[in-house]
This record gives sequence, structure tokens and C-alpha cells, in this order.
Amino acid sequence: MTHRTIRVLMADDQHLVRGALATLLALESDIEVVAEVGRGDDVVEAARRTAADVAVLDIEMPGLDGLAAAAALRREVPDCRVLIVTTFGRAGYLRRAMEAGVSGFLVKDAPVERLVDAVRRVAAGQRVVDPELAAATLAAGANPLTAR
Amino acid sequence: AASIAFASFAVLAVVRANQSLAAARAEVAQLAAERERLRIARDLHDLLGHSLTTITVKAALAARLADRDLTRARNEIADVEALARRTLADVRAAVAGYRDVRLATEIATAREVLAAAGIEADLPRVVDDVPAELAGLFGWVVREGVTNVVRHSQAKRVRITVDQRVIEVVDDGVGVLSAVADAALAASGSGGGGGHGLLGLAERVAAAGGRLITGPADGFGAPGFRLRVEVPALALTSGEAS
Amino acid sequence: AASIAFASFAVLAVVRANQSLAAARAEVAQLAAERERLRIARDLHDLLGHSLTTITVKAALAARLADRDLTRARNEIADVEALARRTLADVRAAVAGYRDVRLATEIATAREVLAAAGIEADLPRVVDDVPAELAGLFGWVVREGVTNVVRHSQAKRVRITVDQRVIEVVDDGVGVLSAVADAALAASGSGGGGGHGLLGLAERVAAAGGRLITGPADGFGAPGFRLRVEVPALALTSGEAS
Ligand SMILES: Nc1ncnc2c1ncn2[C@@H]1O[C@H](COP(=O)(O)OP(=O)(O)OP(=O)(O)O)[C@@H](O)[C@H]1O
Ligand SMILES: Nc1ncnc2c1ncn2[C@@H]1O[C@H](COP(=O)(O)OP(=O)(O)OP(=O)(O)O)[C@@H](O)[C@H]1O
Ligand SMILES: [Mg+2]
Ligand SMILES: [Mg+2]
Ligand SMILES: [Mg+2]
Repeated sequence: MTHRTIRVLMADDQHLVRGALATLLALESDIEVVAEVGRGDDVVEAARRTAADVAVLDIEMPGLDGLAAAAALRREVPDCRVLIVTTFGRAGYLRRAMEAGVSGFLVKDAPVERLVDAVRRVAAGQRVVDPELAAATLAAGANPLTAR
Repeated sequence: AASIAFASFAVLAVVRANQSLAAARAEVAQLAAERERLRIARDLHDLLGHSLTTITVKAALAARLADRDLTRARNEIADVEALARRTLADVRAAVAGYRDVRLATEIATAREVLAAAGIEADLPRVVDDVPAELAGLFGWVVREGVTNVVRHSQAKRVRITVDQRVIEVVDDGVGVLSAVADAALAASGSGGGGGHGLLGLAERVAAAGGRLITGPADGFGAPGFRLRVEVPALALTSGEAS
Repeated sequence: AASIAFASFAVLAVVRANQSLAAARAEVAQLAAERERLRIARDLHDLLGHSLTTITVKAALAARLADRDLTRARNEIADVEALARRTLADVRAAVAGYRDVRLATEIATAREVLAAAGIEADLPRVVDDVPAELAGLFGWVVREGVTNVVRHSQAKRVRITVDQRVIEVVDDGVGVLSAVADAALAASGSGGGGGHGLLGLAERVAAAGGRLITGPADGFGAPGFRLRVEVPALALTSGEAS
């Protein structure tokens, strides 16, 4: 059980980043990337079909944003845990992420070791909060669109 | 007595209005500055967040791949280089866009640029007779015209003349010689081959009710290139040029 | 009749003042926005121009070196990755600086971030008694203090207290334990090892005539970290905190 490979689903509309992150993760011997999607509303189906253990979700995506996709996953594919990766820390994102029951979030430009470590810990049922994302959120402040 | 009371009231109102003028000034300035900051911050986020993330992630991938798959590593590096170049160009464009274009500053910049390019320049020293509503538009003409001279003309000399309604940038370079360049100019209206510079400028000029004319320099040096913008007095509406 | 004439004159003056109010508003707003754009354009240019150029050049170099000297190519690409990450951090910080800092908003954001980080937070609900001139400065204290708690403290609990002239951020984490961290704090004045957060904050506080004190949390949880800013009433000058 502990040595089973971790099945990862990648969702990001920026395909350059998605491809690079997927390749980076796949270089790890205990990680297998089983699906890549570019829209939030493809996440649930792909997770179910591939029996993914961890869904690595971007936030800003067409169709459905990553946080809404995370909430849908928790409801419909509860065995699949969610790791949010985002370029922008915006207030409101963290709160929604927690309400959606995600297991971790970190900045997309985090060093690879940190990303790989986060995937492993999320797969193992732990929670991962990247201090840099928290700092970025404090810096970015309230999202004018979701404030109030 | 009634009229005296009314007069006092009116005087008081003048005082109040002046006070509120000062207060309003400060408040309006702060709001405008903040609105502008937020707008630019959003631009920046969108412009740079994505590309810098992509550069970071792809560089990380190239580093990891170097030992295992040199060909792919090389491709990733090439992508990073192209992305970085594009991002730099985007930043330059953004910075340029945030700078307000004013005729006097553009002429000062043109002087520098032309000197650096080794092109002899005859530029107006005083542009005070250009109406304020046209200063922005004419600034754009100088910027685009001089950029084109430096990039395309191979000119030795350039002259800019300005009066209240007309501005001209003339050079003694190769002109729009080839069928290719002519086609580019013509096609730019349909987004084809050529650049966007003159097309964009023509749009600004049209919005101000004026017209943009290009052609050979005749007389200034053959064949040369002439860029001329005319805005008839009647055409002046408020808030044209950006 | 004199008073009636005077009254009419005064009424006219009110009308004029109102007209000039509207005109002034527009003009002031435009000037303020323009000043802001220029400032940001300069920032951007300084902040990004250099690092993006370096990234581009180094990526190009890595591409060239890939065939001849793989080790050097790998070093260059590692530099690119680190540079791009730092540039993104700079952009985040710059964007943050463009936003107006208000105490109430900073506390709201802190609440969310601390909850997400799993740190129990005891934060003030009402900050109405903080004078308007200090709301910006105290907002910066919250932002930098909480960022540091999240990044450095490993704390379980944090408490922020505010009154008219004093604000404190206290946590029950590891504190500045090691000689290394102490040195970082001390050296930050000379631009050495440590970060810029507390240094920048200390400068803002000094500009407002106040002082910044850091130390262990004593009593709140050991050893912990306490960040305290005091601005004596006399020190209040206009236009300190940004
Ligand atoms: N001074 C000039 N001398 C010679 N050719 C010119 C001159 N100005 C413009 N041209 C020609 O006209 C074409 C269209 O100019 P335009 O400014 O629209 O586009 P561009 O300069 O090529 O690209 P962009 O301005 O979008 O960067 C140019 O590509 C060039 O061939
Ligand atoms: N709450 C805290 N708990 C433990 N150590 C802290 C705390 N706050 C600050 N420090 C220590 O003080 C150092 C200086 O803090 P400062 O905010 O100036 O820099 P930084 O956070 O490292 O970087 P920056 O703020 O520029 O991003 C930190 O690196 C850390 O070692
Ligand atoms: Mg996206
Ligand atoms: Mg051009
Ligand atoms: Mg700090």
C-alpha cells in the first residue's frame, strides 16, 4: 500500500505549464500522471475515469474554476484529494479552498522538490499550506471582485 | 434685511464652495491615483504572472532533463528564451503605454534616439502653439514616425515640422520601395503582413477627425518617406487623442 | 439695490465655483493618474527590465552551451530558474505596494490566511479608535507581522492587539532562536543576509516618528516573537504612513 505509485491528475489551462509540471512529476519514480485536462469542468469525469489519487488543480480555468472543481470532486470522487497550485494568492481563494475541503495549496512556481513533497503528503492524507502562498495572499490583499 | 441675509448666505456659500474645492481636489486625486494603480496592478498580474511562472517551471524542467534527454532539455531552453524575450517586449510595451504621450517629451526622446542612430535631425524646439487637445495625438505621430525612420528608412536626415493642425515627419531614406513594403502598408488594414504602427496611428487620427497621409518625401531627398497628419479645426472634439 | 447687486454677484460666484469645481475635479484626476502611471512605469522599468534581460541572455547562453558544455548549460538554466522565481516575487511585492493599505482590510486578510495556515488567531474586531493617520502604517504592521508569523514562526497561536498609538503582533512560535536569524535581523540594516520586511517597516515607522520593537513573546508562549510599534501622539505629522 505505501509503495503503490501515486496517480496524479493535472488540470491547468496554460498548457505549457501543465505539460512541464506533468513531466516534472512523472520523473519521480513513485508518481504517475494519469490525466491532463485544460478545463475545470473536465476534472470530475477525468478523476473518476482514471481513479486519480491526487488532483493538482489550477484556480483560474475556463468552464469551472479550480476551487469549484475541487468542491465537486470532494462530493463526487471523495477518494481523490486536491492540491491547488496557483500563480496568484488572492484573499477569498484561501477561504474558498478550505471550504471546498482541499488538502493543500502552493504557488505554481514553487521549487520542484516542494511540489513533489506536497503531492506525497497530500496523497498520504496530510495538509500542506505553502508559506509562500500565504505570504502572496497577504501581499495581494482582498480580491476586489469577491470582497464583501 | 431679507436681501442682506440672502447676500450673507451667498457669501458663505462661496466660502464653502472654495473649501470644498480644496477638499475635493485632494480626494479626487487620491481616488484617481488609486484607480490607476489598481488597473495597472491587474495588468501586471495578468501580463507577468503567467509568463514568469511558465519560465520558472520550464527552466526547472530543462535542468531536470539535461541528464536524461538532452534533445528535450534543449527544446525547453529554447522555449524559455523565446518566452523571456516576449515577456520583455510585453513589459516594454506596457511601460510605454503607461507613459503619457506628450508632444514635447516625445520630441525630446526622438532627439536622443535619432542621435544614437546617427541620423541628422531637424526638430522643432517650441511646440507651444499646438493646441492641448492635439498634443497627445501629435506625440504619437512623432513616436511612431521616428520609430519607423530608425527601423525602416536607412535615412541620413529627418525633419519634423509642426503647426497648429499639421505635423510632418520626413526622411531622405529608401522610402517604401519594394512591392513587399507597399503591400504591407496596404494590407495592414486587413491585419495582413505589415506592422500595426501606422494602422493604429491612422485609427487615432481618424478618431480625432483628422487624416493620415503617407508618401514619398519629394524634394527632401529621394525617394524618402513622408508621414503627415492633418486635423482640421472643425474636427476638434473633446477627448480624442489618448 | 447695492445689497441686491451684491447678492446677485455672490450667487454668480457660487455658480462659478461649482463649475470650476467640476473642471478642477477632471483635471486633478487626470494629473494624479498620470503621475501614478509615470511612477509605476519607472518602477517597472527598474524592477523588470534588468532581470528579464538577464533571463533572456542566460537562456540564450544555455541554449548555445547545451552542445558544448553541458555543465555550464545546466548552471545557466539553474540561474534562469532562480531569477525568474525572484522576479515573480518582486512583481508580487510591487503589485502589493500599489494597493492602498488599510488596517481593517489587512486584518480581514490576515484572518483568512491564518485560518488557512492552521494558526489560531485572536484578532481585533473593531479598529475604529485608531486615528486615520495611523491606519495605513498599522496596516503595514499587520501585513508584515502576519507574513513573518506564517513564514518563519511555526506558531500555533497569534494575537494582534491595537489601540490608538500601539499595535502588537505576538506569536508562540520558535522565535528568533538561532544566531543565524539574529544575525539576519541585525544585518538587515546593512543590506546583509536577512529580509527587507522588518527593515522597510522600521523605516516607515521612523518616518511617522514612532519606533519598532522586536523580541521574545514573553508569557504568550515560549519563546515566541513579539513585533510592537508605538507612535507617540506628539509624533503625529501629516502624511506619514503611505
Ligand atoms: N520611414 C519609412 N521608410 C521606409 N519604409 C517605411 C517607413 N515607415 C514605414 N515604412 C514601411 O511601412 C510599413 C508599415 O509601417 P508600420 O509602422 O505600420 O509597421 P512596422 O513599423 O513594420 O511595425 P510596427 O509599427 O507594428 O512595429 C513598414 O513595415 C515599412 O515597410
Ligand atoms: N514571527 C517570527 N518568528 C520567528 N522569526 C521571525 C519572525 N519574524 C521575523 N523573524 C526572523 O527575522 C528575520 C527578518 O524578518 P524580515 O521580515 O525582515 O525578513 P524576511 O521575512 O526573511 O524576508 P522579507 O520580509 O523581505 O520577505 C526573518 O528572516 C526571521 O528569521
Ligand atoms: Mg489558469
Ligand atoms: Mg512602425
Ligand atoms: Mg518578512
